[in-house]
Amino acid sequence: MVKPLASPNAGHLKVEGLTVSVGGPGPTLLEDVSFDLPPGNRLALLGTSGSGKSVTASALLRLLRPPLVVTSGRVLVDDVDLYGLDGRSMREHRGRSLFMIFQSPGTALNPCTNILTQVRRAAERREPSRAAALTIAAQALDAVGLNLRQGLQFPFELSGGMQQRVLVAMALALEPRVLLADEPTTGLDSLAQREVLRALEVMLERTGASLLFITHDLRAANVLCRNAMVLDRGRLVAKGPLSDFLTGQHGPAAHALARSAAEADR
Amino acid sequence: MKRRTFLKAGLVASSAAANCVRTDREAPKGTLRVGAGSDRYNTAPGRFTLTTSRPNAHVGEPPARPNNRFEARPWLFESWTHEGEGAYVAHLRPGVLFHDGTAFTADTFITSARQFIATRDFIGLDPASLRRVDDGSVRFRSKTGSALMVDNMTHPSACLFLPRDQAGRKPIGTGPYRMVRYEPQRVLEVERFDGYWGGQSKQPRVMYRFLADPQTRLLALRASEVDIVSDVVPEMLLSIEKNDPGVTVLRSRPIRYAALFCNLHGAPPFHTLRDLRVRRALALAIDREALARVMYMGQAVPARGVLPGWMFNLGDEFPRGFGMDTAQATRLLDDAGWTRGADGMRARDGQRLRLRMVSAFPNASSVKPMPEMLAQMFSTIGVATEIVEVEDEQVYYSAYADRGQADLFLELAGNANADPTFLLYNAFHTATPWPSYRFHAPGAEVDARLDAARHGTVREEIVAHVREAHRLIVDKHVAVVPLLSVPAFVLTRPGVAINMFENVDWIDFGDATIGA
Amino acid sequence: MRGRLGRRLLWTLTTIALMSMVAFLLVAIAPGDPVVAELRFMGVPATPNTVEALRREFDLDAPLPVRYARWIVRLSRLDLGESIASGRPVAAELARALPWTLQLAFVSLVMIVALSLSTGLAAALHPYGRLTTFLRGLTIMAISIPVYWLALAAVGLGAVVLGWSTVVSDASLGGLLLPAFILSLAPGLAIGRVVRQRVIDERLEDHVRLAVALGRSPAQILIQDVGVVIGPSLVTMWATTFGYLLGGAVVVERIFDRPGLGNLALHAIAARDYPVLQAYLLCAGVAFVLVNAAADLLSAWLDPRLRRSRVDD
Amino acid sequence: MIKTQALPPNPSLIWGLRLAALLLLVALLSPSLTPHDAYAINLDRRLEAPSFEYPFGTDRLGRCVLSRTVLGTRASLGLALLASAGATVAALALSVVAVFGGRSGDRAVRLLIDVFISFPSLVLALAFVGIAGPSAFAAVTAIVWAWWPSEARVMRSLLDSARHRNFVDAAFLAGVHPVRVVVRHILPQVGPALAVRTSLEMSSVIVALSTLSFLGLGLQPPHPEWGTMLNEAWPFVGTAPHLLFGPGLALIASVLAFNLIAEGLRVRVDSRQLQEW
Repeated sequence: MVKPLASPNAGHLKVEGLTVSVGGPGPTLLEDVSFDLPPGNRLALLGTSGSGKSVTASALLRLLRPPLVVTSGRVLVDDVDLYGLDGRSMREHRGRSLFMIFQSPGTALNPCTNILTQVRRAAERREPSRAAALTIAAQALDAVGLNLRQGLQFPFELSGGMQQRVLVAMALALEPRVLLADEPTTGLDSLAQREVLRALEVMLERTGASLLFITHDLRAANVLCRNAMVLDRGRLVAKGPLSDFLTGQHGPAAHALARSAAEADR
Repeated sequence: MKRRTFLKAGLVASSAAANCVRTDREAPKGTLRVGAGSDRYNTAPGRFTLTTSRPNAHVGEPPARPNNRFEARPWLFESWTHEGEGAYVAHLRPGVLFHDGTAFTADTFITSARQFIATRDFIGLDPASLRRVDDGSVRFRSKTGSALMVDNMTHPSACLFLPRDQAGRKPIGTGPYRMVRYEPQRVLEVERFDGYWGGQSKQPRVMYRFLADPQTRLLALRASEVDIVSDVVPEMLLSIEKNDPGVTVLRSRPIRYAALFCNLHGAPPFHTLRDLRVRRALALAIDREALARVMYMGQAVPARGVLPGWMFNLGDEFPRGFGMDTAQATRLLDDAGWTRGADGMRARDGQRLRLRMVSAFPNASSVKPMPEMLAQMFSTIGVATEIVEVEDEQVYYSAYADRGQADLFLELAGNANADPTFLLYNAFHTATPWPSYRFHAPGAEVDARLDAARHGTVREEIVAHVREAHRLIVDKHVAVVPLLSVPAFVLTRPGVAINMFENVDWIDFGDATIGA
Repeated sequence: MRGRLGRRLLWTLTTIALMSMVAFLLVAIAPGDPVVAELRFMGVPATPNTVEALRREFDLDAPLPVRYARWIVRLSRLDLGESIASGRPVAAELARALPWTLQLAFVSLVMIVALSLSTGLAAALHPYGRLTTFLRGLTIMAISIPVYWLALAAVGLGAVVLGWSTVVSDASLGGLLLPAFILSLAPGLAIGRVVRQRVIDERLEDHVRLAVALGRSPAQILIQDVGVVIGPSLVTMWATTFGYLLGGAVVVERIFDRPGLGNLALHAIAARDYPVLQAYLLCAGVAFVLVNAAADLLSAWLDPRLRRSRVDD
Repeated sequence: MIKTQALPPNPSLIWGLRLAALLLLVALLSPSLTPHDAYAINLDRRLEAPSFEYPFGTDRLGRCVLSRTVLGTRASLGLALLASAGATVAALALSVVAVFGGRSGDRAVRLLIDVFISFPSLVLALAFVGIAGPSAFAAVTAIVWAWWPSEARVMRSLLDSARHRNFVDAAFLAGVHPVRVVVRHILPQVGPALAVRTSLEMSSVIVALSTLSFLGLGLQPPHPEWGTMLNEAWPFVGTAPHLLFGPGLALIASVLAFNLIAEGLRVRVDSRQLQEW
């Protein structure tokens, strides 16, 4: 029997008028993006590639790289505006209140450290003592279906799917209040996708974190989320239950997404 | 002396800028410290030079030493007579002891001479001819029948030691100093030998520190870590100001020559100087006063020959040498058919008058910037000069000098031997053992003079032949164009006095006095 | 790992064999002749038969391949021959010079590592800050100013003006710091530039962004995420520099009066002292090869991607 | 779509190119830029401190140091560029053989590098003089001979990593001619890193050229050259420090120019910048 992790303390993510442009006066990549993710809820952020999904994810975590810069807007986690914090306190929030799983499994893990150590370092954000962190890490790996032997291996010795699940295990060990998942299933075969989604499901159950699922794959989004919003050329163009998008309402961008999801099914 | 600000010194952190003399590093009681050049001692039996040359630590002593006219004066030989055809009888100085107490007698001299003099083939001692006449006198013969063998024994490599197998490690000599310690490339330490026949030296201990880099030697002197710098290269003089408080420059009478050796027998394209008129024109185009002003802290003097007048009592009526007479030089070149082109440079049937000057023996930096000054002087009479500067002695010889691959060879050298014929024979005789000098041998007329000198028996007669050979070489054949006569230099800390001598190898630094 | 070790050993042996051939050849074709050089230095003209006798004594008259074969045979008996210029066995000359060079090499290595890491990491922490521009200016100055000057300026300032150090070297550790610093300044700063570049490139990698996303401290990230990955490649760079240092730093040894291998080599070149020069080139070469081989093995061992890989070296 | 925005301002590249252009201009026009005749010896004006008439003062023969520095630009930069370019081209050729020549090619080149890399450049230059005899051009070849192993070693590893990028494999698979692949895909990756290395080597090449005068190689007097001027200026550092100023400044300026260009190139190719910690 696996002991449930800490009590759910899901965070409330509110994004108000987020605008990102290239080097201030330059062209805008995101324009006035606002949405609300109540604690414990799951929301999908849909959009074709180039619509600004990843920029949004990076912006939420203040990981935008120059020359991209946030020109206006606020990102609130439990009513704390992340863009108002200094470096040190922002560091406190990263991981604990807001965490992100990257898309590219191959390069997202430290190539020279074994998996268990990397997950343990994530656990240490929550449990400073090394021994306790180690058990949390082992449990997290087990929760995502990875045994101890795999834990002692290095990233280059694991498949893409397994590496993605390691990231989920990190999130599990970390117990963030809000989890951002940036295209976690893209580029994986369907079997690996299912394993990753199931791992995410386990993680969300255990930690009760709220989820922002960023993808262009409606089907994968449908597995975890009920509601979704569509991003097209940097603007939110539609919000509502996921099923509507599947049936093609809500305008051209949503329709294009629905069609690509349909083709994937054939 | 302008007060050098500390910052400037710190900023430039130069040697000369730092003129605050450090006194807290005085010599440990009673040890004189001499900064010598790099350690090139050789301890192999056949080529033994430990403690004898550069620097000469006066552990061993030669049969005779040069006096202030570079004539052999008695040393371990109290007297000697040449009985003709190279046969000699010599009377040893009595009361001479080796450092381990062994007496210096005929027998010890014979065994020692066999090992330390017979192996020097330029002296030409026949080892088999060494005979004991009585306890204090010996008989020996020269292989070549030379009357000047004892004069050649004034060379440092003729120093005598007790012939024991481990001579290489700790030579036992008869000199004023006994060897204490030798650490290759770092230090040679000697202490006073109280049983010395010539009385006590002033300094109880002398330490020769081998400092390879010239600038480091100078800095060691300024930092009072050495009292004397014995190995002075011209480049060091540039870092010393006229009245520099940190360094005293001691100079001897002019002894070394800076001269241009002409290629008399060059194969094309280096055959231009076969023509005497061109050689003479070059000699007349040189402003030696200007060279003297720029070079060697202005301490050198215009030279008339390659041997100084005071040496061997040659006197002053030796070669007239050449003054500066560009008009005569121009006439000579016109006679030789080298007509001036539009740009003022001369050519003859399509061939530009262009000479290659290789600088230098012993290295380029010891004569810099004479080549550039000479090139400008030659250009005023229409002669173009290609300068090749070589620092490495082996490349100078093997790539250029030994194969006559240039028209003019710039040299800074000098005679250090009491044998009057030594320099002229080796530099200008067609049978010279040094391959590079074959190109400067005027020929039969000079050979005859030099042979006559070598076979002469009476010293005045020998010197007369040398004087005439010297005149023929310089004035008549212009085989060499003398430029400057350069003194030998020694640097000391202020207040250190030594008795200077032209050949630094024969300066007894042990007799130095350290002032207040 | 064992396969790699075996292959590496074979590779090192072939390199050393070829190196001995090249060393012998380079010295033989250099202009000038050791015997004539030695006699000329003594200022005594030598008759041809003396020159011939000495050439035979030093085995210089045989044809090149024969001389090389004899040299190798003697080498196999660890007999390096006798120096022409000093008359002492070559092995003794090298043994006397080695400690001077080793001391200087090790202390300089430590300073190079410290200098390169500190300037590299400092520049990487704030890549576009004032400190980085200052360090880059310093690097350019250090690289453009010849070592001969730096050394003389240091001796002039240190010993003559301030009196902290001495011009004449003593075997103390203190006397080692100034020359080692001068020796390590240019390579240290140059490698610092490379460290900065490698750290910045690594920080651009996704796994470092993940570490930042985890909220871990910059110090932890620098060491555990960036350092661990770029560490092995830096080891190879330091090793190569150390390999050169083992050959002896000619200029610094001359000016700081440290009779090490560099000084010995310079004398051997000036006097064309073949036995010493050949032995020096071979030993310096072997040291360089061994140091680099060790570095390759160490960095391969440090980097799990290479350690576990089956790919041939 | 996002408008293609002009490249981010690249100060190092701009200043580097400006400085290099200035140096090139000075090199090309040097005969007419010199305030005085660089060869004219004037014994009455020896070792004068910098003045309005002689901005960098005069040397030990009374010649204008500024004119000699200007005239020396063509010799020093020319020879240095020739030498480092030669070394780079030789290293590139061998690296291409190593990376594309299959296992035996790679082994042979790496063996060659390992054998020659530890030999001091002075010994290599000396042996070179033994074969070809001293000549002005010999200095450049001696530098190339002494420099190529270390250059080749770096270039081989750069080329090797560039070669194994997947878009390079893709180009090969698409049947693109190997030479085009090297030029279009591999060199742009390797270029900036090489430019940085060459710029750092520039000063040691210039200094090495002057030390080769030890063997009579390189440019001979009276033609001015920065390295030789620096060597001759050194003994005067206490009595006439201004002699160092001309050639020293010129040497540092040229190294700075190459360095800025190299840094600018690197940023231009890879303009990713870092996020905060």
